[in-house]
Amino acid sequence: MTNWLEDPIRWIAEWLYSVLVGWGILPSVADVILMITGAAILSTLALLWVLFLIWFERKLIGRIQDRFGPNRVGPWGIFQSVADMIKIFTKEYITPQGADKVLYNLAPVLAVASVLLIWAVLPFTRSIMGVNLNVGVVYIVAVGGGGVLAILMAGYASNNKYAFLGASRAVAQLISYEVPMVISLLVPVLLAGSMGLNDIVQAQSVPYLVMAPVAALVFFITSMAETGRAPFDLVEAESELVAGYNTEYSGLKFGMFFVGEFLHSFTAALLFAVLFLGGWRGPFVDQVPLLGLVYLFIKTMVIYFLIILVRASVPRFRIDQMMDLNWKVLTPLSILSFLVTAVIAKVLEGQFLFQVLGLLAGNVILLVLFMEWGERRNKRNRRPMVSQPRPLATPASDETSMAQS
Amino acid sequence: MIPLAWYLIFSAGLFSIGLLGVLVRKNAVSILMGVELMLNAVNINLLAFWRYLWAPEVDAQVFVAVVLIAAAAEAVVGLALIISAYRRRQTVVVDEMNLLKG
Amino acid sequence: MSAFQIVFLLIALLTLFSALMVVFARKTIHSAFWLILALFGVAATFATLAASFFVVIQVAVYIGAIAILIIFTVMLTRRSMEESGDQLLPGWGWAALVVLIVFGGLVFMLLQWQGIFQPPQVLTAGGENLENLGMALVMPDRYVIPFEVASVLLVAAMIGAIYVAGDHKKRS
Amino acid sequence: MLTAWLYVGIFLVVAVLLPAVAIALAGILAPKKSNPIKTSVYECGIEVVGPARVQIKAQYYIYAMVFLVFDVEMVLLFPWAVAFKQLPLFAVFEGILFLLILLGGLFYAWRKGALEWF
Repeated sequence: MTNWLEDPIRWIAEWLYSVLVGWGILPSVADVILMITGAAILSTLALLWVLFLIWFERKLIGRIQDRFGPNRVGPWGIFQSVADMIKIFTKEYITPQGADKVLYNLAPVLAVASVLLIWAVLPFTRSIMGVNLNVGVVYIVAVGGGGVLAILMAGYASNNKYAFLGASRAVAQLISYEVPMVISLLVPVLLAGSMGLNDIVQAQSVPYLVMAPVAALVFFITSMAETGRAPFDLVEAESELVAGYNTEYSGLKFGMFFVGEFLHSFTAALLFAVLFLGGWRGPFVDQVPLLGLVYLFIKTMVIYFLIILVRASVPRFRIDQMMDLNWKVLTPLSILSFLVTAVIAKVLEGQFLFQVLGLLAGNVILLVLFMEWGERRNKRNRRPMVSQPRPLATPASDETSMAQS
Repeated sequence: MIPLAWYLIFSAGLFSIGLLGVLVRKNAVSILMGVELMLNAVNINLLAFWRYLWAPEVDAQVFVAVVLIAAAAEAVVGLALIISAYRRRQTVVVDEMNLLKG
Repeated sequence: MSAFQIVFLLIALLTLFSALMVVFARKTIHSAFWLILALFGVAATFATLAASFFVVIQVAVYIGAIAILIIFTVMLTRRSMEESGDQLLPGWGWAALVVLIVFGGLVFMLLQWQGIFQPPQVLTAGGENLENLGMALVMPDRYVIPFEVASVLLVAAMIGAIYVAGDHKKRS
Repeated sequence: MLTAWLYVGIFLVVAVLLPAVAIALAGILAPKKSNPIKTSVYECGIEVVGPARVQIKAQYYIYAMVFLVFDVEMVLLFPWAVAFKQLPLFAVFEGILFLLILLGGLFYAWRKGALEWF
């Protein structure tokens, strides 16, 4: 029996298990019941957490733009999203004519489910987590495919040109940014020697942000693009595509896409904290495992704050610029950073301090060289920013033109 | 435990359905889907034999990986050819696609 | 019959049903979506075989990439998106008969074999051994040649496809 | 391993059911007053012209294809990365060679202009 002060959740689980077995339920069935309970509680909490996230983001964006943000419902408007949720529950569903009913209704469900599924493998403390899959990192990549599929379904099924084009564009964006993301995910796996997320956290005696800053940077940018947040929210470029793939959705079906997007960006921050900032690691975490939850939360909120800051301060890309950023900057950069990391980590294997310093130095040199190269390339290809001032019409030329006409 | 026979019959069924798809569909893209189903049946077979006969060794898994790469290459080239043919002939129906006649 | 067997049967039935729907769906794009379900069923089958790495690979590569590619192709070839009539070649009944005979023959041959009722090998606690797989892929005495050749094959396929599918008129 | 996948399977069912139930619940609460104008396809208030499922351009296919090639190769590098600590130096270079082939493919696509949006 674990001590309830050390690890209350494990303690509750063990207590429930003993109660269930005491009722004469088979141990295997009791296991399944516990799993269902755990999964239901975790996903409900994740969905409810979105209410806070929406309020937090609106308030923050409001402050950055010199507005109040929500401030009517409750103190600091904190219950605004609860009110919104109640409202959206009573909104009518409008299904457009010619819609593909099954796919149309499946899409929002899949959009939320694909994000929620990531939570099944996240380690919250040393022992509180769904499951430490030995293929956790690829699992995250695989689950991301579900989101792509949801967008494609929504776009196809809506029977609307804007939705269709928006979905195609969104899918092109998402799959393109998956390439550098997968490559940058390889780096922590390589350094930790395991794909289990908890193993990766456990291996980070030095956060991988220090050992692989370039991979961390690439992962940060790409996960922002994967969630479709502004600078990368071309999908919902209002001036071009109304609202992208969810144009024809209304009521809670639209709400689900919205929830999925917010939850996804929070989950991206969580993943960043787990993979590059050492997850639940921190001082005294060995004595009090529950402290890990606090550390993870603080790290995640810092990253989430950064994501919102980027959203508030960077203007939207044009689609060709966005694709260029991905294929011509991030992909080569991530491949090179991976090569550098692999070689340095292998050559300096055994001497931990030198390995860390070498990796840091190698990454910084790579970044500097890459920026220098990009600068040169840009200078070569740059079009003049301002067109040359046209000569003013002179009386002489006026005369000739009049003479000609 | 599940008998090995179940996996093998399941994969034989999947293979047959894939073959049916290849034989009866008009659309070239659908034919490719049938081929993908057949390749998946092969993978099920390989992994079932791995699990029941070779488990700790990884050789069978390498074969699965190679099948996966072959499937990916096949999809890439096949679909590119379909798109190219569609651009010239405005059709994806295999019967109408007699490219060799010029 | 144990619960595990029931789960397997459910997965197998779902997969076979969606595979049939791939063949008989009226619209090509619908068969593409059914194909995704079938591929997912295959991934679940891999999970029952305790081959974790191939579960995630199946979902990431087949569903996340190949299926998307197929759907894009359907969207690109507009006629296959609009067609909703009979998608089967005339005389498909004969083909179905042939396939049934093939299936029957396969099952008959399988049941002749004695090894089919073997119990599975015992896996170590961690399940499959990813480290060994990684070693096998790059060690010269193992499978490094197939692995590198496969990489060259994929890149060659990509180059060929860019050449074939690219829009040449616009660029020149 | 099977237990882990059982949990993932259960999580999948729960994660699908939760939003589905919420949507169904809202469907019961919400009013249902449909009319042809309301359900007509949204096109900024203009009459709809032509089918909605227009033909997309080939560039989308090129991106998806390059992505597929990269995805397959990167995913197969993961076992290599897991085994990294046990690998001798030349085996590390085998993996790097694998990546360099890929990088060569990327540069070919770049030179060919396959990665240009327009």
